[in-house]
Amino acid sequence: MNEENKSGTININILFFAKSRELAKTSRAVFAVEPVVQAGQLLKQLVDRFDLSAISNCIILAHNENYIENLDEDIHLQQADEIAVIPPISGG
Amino acid sequence: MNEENKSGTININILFFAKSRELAKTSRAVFAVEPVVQAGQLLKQLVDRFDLSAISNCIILAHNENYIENLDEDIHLQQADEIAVIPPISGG
Amino acid sequence: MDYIKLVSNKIDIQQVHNLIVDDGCGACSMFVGTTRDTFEGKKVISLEYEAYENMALKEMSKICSELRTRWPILKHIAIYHRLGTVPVREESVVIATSSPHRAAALESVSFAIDELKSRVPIWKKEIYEEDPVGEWKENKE
Amino acid sequence: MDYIKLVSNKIDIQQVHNLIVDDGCGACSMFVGTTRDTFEGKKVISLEYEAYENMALKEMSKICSELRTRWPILKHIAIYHRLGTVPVREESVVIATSSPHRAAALESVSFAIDELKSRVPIWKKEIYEEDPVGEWKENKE
Repeated sequence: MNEENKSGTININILFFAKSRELAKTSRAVFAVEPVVQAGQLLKQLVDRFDLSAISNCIILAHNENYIENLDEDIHLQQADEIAVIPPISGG
Repeated sequence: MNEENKSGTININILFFAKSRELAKTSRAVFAVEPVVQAGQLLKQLVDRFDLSAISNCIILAHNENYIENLDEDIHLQQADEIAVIPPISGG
Repeated sequence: MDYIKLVSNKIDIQQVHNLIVDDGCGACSMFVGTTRDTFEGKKVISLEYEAYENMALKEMSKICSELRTRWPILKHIAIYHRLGTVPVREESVVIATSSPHRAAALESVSFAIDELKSRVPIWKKEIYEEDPVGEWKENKE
Repeated sequence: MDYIKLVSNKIDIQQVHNLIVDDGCGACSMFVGTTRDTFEGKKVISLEYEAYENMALKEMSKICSELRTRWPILKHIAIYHRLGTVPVREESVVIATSSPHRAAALESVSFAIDELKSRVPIWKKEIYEEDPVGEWKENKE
């Protein structure tokens, strides 16, 4: 788990909820990514890889349980970090 | 109960609550009054008769379970009508 | 439905909630007034409530009508007030409303407790540890 | 005290009230969200809730901090959210606060349910009588 893979990418954990879980057909996946990546780029990669295009415009991401407010910002990732795919919420 | 007394007055029921009940030393009394009387006049008579001067400035009256909004108005009373002496309320 | 009641025993919160919850409603709001243990540094033991009962019920009913005029979406309304001795920590008043959407439920409960305090003929006397004769209170808000 | 919880069974309203009632408080306010039986003419059988649990608890805790900043007078706060299947008429969320005076209790509960709906990662799917696959909802307010 602690070793980087050959291409310089690291493995992070992706969590899927609600509609995104249904589209991805899993609630959890390991995903290889560059350690520094623009949030919007990461979202795009996840949409492509996990068939999320139906909801791509309304997804937001959370990094280690904190919302990523701005898709333009760079995220600094560590091995085993947690990225959650958050479709529109509807608690209450 | 239905007969008017000699002087042309009628008998109404006065109810006392909270501080006014303690000052009047009763929760209920029969009181003889003119059938048409200004609310402010009636209040003054009640204050004098039932030792309510300590709270006379903050009492309001209710006539048959409805607040008398204006002490200048005339009240038209019937035998056995109910006048309540209402000190400042504090429900809730 | 409007549920209006003056009671002499402890009010069961769950029971009042059960009165107003409704299949067609997504929101229930509730205000509970309880007896505080202090007033201006004096230790309060209990409150004694008395009411002009018939008129209090009439005024509580008028508050319900007023709520229904302002928030026609409301489904059920409950206004319970306890009389007699209410020890510290126990409920003196419970107001609850239900509505399909939450704004009406929240706003109406807030409005109703203001109205109740300003127009329903109920009185409370605070009984203090050092002064068992107590003092009649006056709603100021 | 802040009482924050994700639960999988029916929420006991009286029990939540008992958590927040306090000797020094005269006011408790409570909001209860329940499952409605209809949505746009379709008959709803139940709601299915799921949460990003750790993050949801974190966000609920942030809401408590926010409430205490805005209303420092608040004594206790309880935010309970149910997960899994919630049948029509049963509670999905209960928010309750206590305060010496009523304004803070009433306003803070109203604020807290708005915040919860806009930032806590919880999702609900409506299961319809004619469509047991159901539909993921989205908070709009």
